[in-house]
Amino acid sequence: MADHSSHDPLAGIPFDRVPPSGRYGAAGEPGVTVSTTDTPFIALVVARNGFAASVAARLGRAFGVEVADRAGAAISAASTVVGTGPGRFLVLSTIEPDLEGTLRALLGAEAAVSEQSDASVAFNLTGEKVPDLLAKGALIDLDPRVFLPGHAATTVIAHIGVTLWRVHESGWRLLVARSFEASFTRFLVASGAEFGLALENGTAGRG
Amino acid sequence: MRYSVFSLLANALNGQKGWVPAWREAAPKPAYDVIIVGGGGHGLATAYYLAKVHGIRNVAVLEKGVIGSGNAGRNTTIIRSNYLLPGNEPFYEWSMKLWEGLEQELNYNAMVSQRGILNLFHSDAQRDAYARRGNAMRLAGVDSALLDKAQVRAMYPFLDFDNARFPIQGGLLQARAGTARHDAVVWGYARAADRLGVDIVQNCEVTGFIREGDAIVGVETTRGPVRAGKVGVAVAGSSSRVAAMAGLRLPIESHVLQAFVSEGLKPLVDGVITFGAGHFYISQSDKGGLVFGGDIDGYNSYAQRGNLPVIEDVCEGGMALMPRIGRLRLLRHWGGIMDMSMDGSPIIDRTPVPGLYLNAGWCYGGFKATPASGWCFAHLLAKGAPHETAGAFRLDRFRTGHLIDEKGVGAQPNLH
Amino acid sequence: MSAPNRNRLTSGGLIDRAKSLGFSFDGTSYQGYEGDTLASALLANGVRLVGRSFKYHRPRGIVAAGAEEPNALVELRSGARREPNTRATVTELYDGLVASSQNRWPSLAFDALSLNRFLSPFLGAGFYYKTFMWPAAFWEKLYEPIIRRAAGLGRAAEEADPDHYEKATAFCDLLVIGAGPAGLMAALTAARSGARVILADEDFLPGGGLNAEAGDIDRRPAPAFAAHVVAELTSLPNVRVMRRTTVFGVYDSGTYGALERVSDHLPEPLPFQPRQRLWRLIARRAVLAAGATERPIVFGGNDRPGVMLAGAVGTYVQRHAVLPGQKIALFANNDGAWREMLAAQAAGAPVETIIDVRAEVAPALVAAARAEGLRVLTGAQVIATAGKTLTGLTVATPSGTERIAADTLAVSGGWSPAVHLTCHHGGKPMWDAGLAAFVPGTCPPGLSVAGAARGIFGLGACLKDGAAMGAEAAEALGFTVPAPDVPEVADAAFALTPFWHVEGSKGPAFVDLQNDVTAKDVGIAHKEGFRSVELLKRYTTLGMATDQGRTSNVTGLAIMASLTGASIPETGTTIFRPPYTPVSLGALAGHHRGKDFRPVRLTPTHEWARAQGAVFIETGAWLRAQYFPRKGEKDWLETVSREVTAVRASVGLIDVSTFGKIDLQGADVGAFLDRVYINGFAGLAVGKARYGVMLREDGMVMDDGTTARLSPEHYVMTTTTANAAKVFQHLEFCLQVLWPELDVALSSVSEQWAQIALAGPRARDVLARVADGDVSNAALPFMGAIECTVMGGVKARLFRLSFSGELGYEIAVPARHGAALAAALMQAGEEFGITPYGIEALGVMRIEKGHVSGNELSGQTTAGDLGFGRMASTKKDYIGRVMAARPGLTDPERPCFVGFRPVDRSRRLRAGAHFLKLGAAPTLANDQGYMTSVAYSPHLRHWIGLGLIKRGPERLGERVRAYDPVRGEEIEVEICAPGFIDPEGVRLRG
Amino acid sequence: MRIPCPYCGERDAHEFATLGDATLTRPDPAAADADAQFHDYVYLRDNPAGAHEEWWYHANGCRQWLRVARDTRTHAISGAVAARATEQASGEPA
Repeated sequence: MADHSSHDPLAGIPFDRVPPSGRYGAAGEPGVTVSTTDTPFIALVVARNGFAASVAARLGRAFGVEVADRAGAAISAASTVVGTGPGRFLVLSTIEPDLEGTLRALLGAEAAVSEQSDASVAFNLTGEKVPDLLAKGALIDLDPRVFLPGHAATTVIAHIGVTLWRVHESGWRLLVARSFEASFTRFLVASGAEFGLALENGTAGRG
Repeated sequence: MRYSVFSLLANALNGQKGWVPAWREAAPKPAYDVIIVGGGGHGLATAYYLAKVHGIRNVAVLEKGVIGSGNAGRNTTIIRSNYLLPGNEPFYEWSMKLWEGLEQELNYNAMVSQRGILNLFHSDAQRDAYARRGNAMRLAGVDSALLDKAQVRAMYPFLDFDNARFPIQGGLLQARAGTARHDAVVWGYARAADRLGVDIVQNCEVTGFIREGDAIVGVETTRGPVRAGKVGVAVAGSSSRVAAMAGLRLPIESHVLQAFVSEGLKPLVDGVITFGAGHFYISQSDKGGLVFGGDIDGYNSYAQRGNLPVIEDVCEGGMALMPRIGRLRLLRHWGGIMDMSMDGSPIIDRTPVPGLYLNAGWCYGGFKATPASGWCFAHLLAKGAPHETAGAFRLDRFRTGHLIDEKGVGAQPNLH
Repeated sequence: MSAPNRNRLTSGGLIDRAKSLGFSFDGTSYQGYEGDTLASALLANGVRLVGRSFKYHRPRGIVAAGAEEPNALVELRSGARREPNTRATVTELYDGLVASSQNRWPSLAFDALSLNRFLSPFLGAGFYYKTFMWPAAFWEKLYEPIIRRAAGLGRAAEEADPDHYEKATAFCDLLVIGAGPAGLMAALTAARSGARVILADEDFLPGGGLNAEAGDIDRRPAPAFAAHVVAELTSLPNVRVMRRTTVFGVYDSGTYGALERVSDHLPEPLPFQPRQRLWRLIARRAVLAAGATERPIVFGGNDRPGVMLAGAVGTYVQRHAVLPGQKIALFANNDGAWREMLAAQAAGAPVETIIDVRAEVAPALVAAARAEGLRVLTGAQVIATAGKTLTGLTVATPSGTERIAADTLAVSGGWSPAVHLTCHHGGKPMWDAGLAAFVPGTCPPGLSVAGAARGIFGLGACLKDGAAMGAEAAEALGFTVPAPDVPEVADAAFALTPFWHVEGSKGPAFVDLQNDVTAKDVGIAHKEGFRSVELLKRYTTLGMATDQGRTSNVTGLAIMASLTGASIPETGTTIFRPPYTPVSLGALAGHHRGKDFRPVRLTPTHEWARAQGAVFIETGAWLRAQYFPRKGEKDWLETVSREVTAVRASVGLIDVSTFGKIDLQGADVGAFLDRVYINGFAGLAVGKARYGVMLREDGMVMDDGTTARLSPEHYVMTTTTANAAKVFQHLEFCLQVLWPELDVALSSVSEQWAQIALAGPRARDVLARVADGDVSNAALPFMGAIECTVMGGVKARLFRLSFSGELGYEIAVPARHGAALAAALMQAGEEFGITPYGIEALGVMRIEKGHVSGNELSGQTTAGDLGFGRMASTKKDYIGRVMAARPGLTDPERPCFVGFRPVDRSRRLRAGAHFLKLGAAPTLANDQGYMTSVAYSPHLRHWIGLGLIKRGPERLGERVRAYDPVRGEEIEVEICAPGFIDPEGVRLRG
Repeated sequence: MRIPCPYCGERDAHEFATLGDATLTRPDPAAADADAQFHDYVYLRDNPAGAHEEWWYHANGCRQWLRVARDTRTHAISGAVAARATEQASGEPA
């Protein structure tokens, strides 16, 4: 077996472990900072036949944002509503522990609600080089002049399904199925190393 | 002219002046006993065996372009008979037997090279499935061996045994399998058929069928009508299009399969290897190019080309299996149109239309079948009944449920 | 060793003489400069012999100055980084570069296999098809190994590639391919309109032909003009200039494949940089401005080192300030080559003679040449060459034959537009008789062609055409394009007389230098009927080498046309297949190699299991605990048997989170389930679960699992691990396509819930300590399903299910609590000796119990085969019902599911063994079925198996042979019912 | 190849799974000749060289089944609509 380059940022990290918090790759100011420490409450809303528009309107009123039935992220201080498919909305909240219950009460028979708080890991990416990093995985146009804050997409990166949206000018959020956390983090580290990548993950806290 | 050391010597001395055309440039006659539509390997082999085995020499092969320009010239040249199901295995073994004597039979070196095929497995379930297959091969009188990891390592030490995502556990080896030079197979059959009187008519596209009542009695072509007692169609890739001219819908979709060749290299891969944890198989041609491929692109296509995701998928498989190939280069890639049948197995049968016979549905496995396909199709055309090794390749098996589904994926052609 | 850079001009060129770079070739050290290619540096040092040819092992030198190079292929670097077949002409020189010649033994100067050239009369086109057939067995043993060793070119590295690769995607309005005069103007014009532009160029120095151009443009030297345009482009925010980036393929919907050589100009990649990067460039429009490739004239001895393309001579002189030789002659059929030589001479190159096949050449040009002291021979042809490397020529002139001393012969037979990419969608180039060249035919949608790539050969015209094509593309996309600002350059008239092959010349006349295809080989192909271009190429291998026949295809075609008497377009056309130039396999794989070949999925208890000492195993994408060995256990079988025994005796737990879990809500879920399962679900009560079997529409079993009804309109379904995605997709198809009227909403909740199976007679005792509520048999009976809390308030779902045959539960909690649940269960079960078990033990128990699993759900089995026949409802329709009734699927002779045990209980069973009747010969006709799954049952203390055998259920008690020749085994087994343990199900209902 | 998903926008085909001919209709299982009709539905295809309507499932996207109009000779895609388009509030025609 050949010795791999000493500059392999993943050298020595088992493939079945989430790479630990720390600095990876090029020294200096990190081009990308990745954090998974913020774990919001999440539920998936699926509008029943014919209720997509009504569900969007109710979600918008309840969370104080503009929600339309499209691939977008409606963002307020404490919550985000992301369209992932026609009549399908992921609702994220930092303050509603029983988000599923709240949504059931809000939407009644118009939508099916399922608890998804534990289904994914939320990666928060900030830094100037985020679009360059993501362009190494996603085949969608993430040019910051095209993919604006509030734009969202459900796509695949490095063989892993991802729902992502741009939160603000230099902030992006990605939801990745929990079982893929280690592999997805490896992709971020390998691809972000040239820019310098700072990783803070909350894995330990989630046991 | 018979090819031999002596013919080469004679021509070396006379400045290569003595060579004659390998086959005649035939023009279509008004009528034949049998017309074969399609001048690929299967069509030419059918014509050869009709003439050689059955004495039916008033035969034309009609080819819309030049012979061998379809899948016969676009495949990855593997020959093997390592099938699981009883509907398939005797047929492919018959083909292998014909390969083994082909060059002397045709007086043409098709570079049939039995350097073995090794199907790797990476899990207990895959091992069990390969054991099942290897045992089925033995029941059919075919060689097979189940190798453990150490035996695989001894054969191919450069595979990734230490850092693989899906570690190699072993492999199923068919030592008699290997490769053949695909173009030479076409030329060898063409030359041999021609010598027995078969007309090989190039640039002659079939545009319709001539009917008398229900029956088909000939074809319309770009070079005029040609009548025949029987018409055999061997146009894999275009089977649905030709069948549609006879009003038939087939259990077939056309899909693109990409193939790849690297720059020429000194010997690296001796036999054929298939990766069990991804879509990748590889061999090395006598010229030194690594010849490799993977999965079909998955969508219906007649375009003879594919797209990057499958190219990437194949190369990911290649790098996962053989990490030393990273700096080798892909020289060319291309696509062929596959007749993907609904159960992944071929059809050699009469059709509901009298006078029309069908040889189709070869999926991505047609090359290895060339000799037996020709043999069995000739048998069907000559005798009116299927050859014993091709008795399962019936068109009505989808109606009766006697499917030959090696992969167990059902009526979804892009998964076979 | 000769003086360093002895062939270097003292001034000029785009090299930095202050930056000297050391390199070695075949072990000898040399010096070059920054800005050199390996080829230019070798020439500067007087190295002319660089390789051996493919078939005849003839000595070969550098022919070209770009990607079309057929000869100068080297092994670059060494060890794990060895790169065979690397074109010296496009290899950027770096300090410390190591290269070796290839395809020679023992040395480049003396190659044993060069004997082949004396055999060459025997080795004409197709010779191998005509011999090596006797005796048959000798092919693999003798002939083929010799051919294989002699063929091939360079050697692959023997170790894993140590460098990293990656892939990336970029979008643009306009992709411009090639940064020569047309490409630069196309990019600049479009960029000024505000369009997003990507300009990709294969060279390390953008400019294309401008970098070898002697004249001025816009009052600047041509290379400075190129640099000026590049600087403007680089400064624009809407432009990405990609150097060292080759666009290699045109795929569908405006997707272009490109390779960026990030680090190939460095000894090794900089820290954290990939070696190369594969780009998918997604462009609304593209302009191909790839220029043109010069083609040689074919004549005897035309492969001698020193014979080069005229444009290459010009490039080495102008761009690299290198003299390819000290006595340069030109052999041409066109004016352009004359001007190239005159410019080279002006730059200091010792050009002495011009030989032109044309009897008449423009008097002004002849006068200009003579004025510079050149000897001009018109109506003349080179008919022979001499020297190991070139020392002299024999030229036939109207006045007789004469010998001319020359160490370099610049050859030009005209130019072929670089139409490569235009062919990638099947478009065929068209013959332009005026240019004697193929020009682009139908292009891929969105791709237009500018400049020399479409046969516009003047510099001034190329600049104009580039601007026009850039403007056209941008306007078509809706951009307002300012009037292009194109510098004026006066072009000389294009003057060329087609000429391909010096007939009757002496010595082998090579058409395809790399594959050693001669004009005589084309003649053999003609005689044998391989006359269409496709047959010609395949039979002779013309154009099949690593250069894809860039310098040979047209000439080969022309020679064939002259033999048949047909025109060139009647004979055929030259098409090219992707990639444009070869692409490394590592780049096409990118990040996805080694352990990162495919992502791994980890269960919620992965770290917990690791702490328990688990050995993990790949199951599809998942990594699962296979078993949990303890100190002193001698093998996996002992461990697994201990785990099974512990579960059956007391209690154990396993993570089963990998099952697919699908949430179904709506008024019509019951009706929907009735349509997708063979058995009835409409009557399932709230709080209960039911086992179901799903078919494909063709009647074969697709999957099985349980579905529980949590509330009147809320169900949750489990699928097998392997089929989770397939079943979800299938259900979505049913709902979106087949029955959109049904009120059913699907959500995958596979990742939300960690699920742990707790099994064994003490399972309830353990569960009671963890659950917050009542889990008694009354509260949670067999097949019960309730929502509750565990561990003091953690939301949970409890299902009383059993795969093991024991009293069993599956406990689902939100995934982040999975590991805590495992720990809590371990603590709660401590007094019962609770045992974590892996999927091996799970497999043993399900085999003991006679449940089907992946090996039985092969996609080749019907519900009837697997013993589910009576489950199938006759009161409703469901997917697969109609097709399952076909005779082939209901044949009573089909192999059916039963159990097996060895007659000699000490014998081991093997999955994959086939069944034969006792005494029956091992033939296909006697094949009765096969063993699907086996296990050692610690409960029964012998091996047991499950399998499919003809009429199985009717044959209980019969003995048959399990035939396993691939493992050299054959044993007698007895057919039995598939349930080996507690067939009445007393334990799981307890 | 890029599929114009009506919800997600243009996406590379590798995000999708494809199921072929979208012009087929599941037969009435109660019909007298249901077996013959199902045989044709499950197994027979027009398989045209040219315009083709086919099912693509946006597995790594919005999870819609799309009816895509594509030319099998050129791979040119002229449109895509959701299978359920008529069911949606937006009322796009199928």
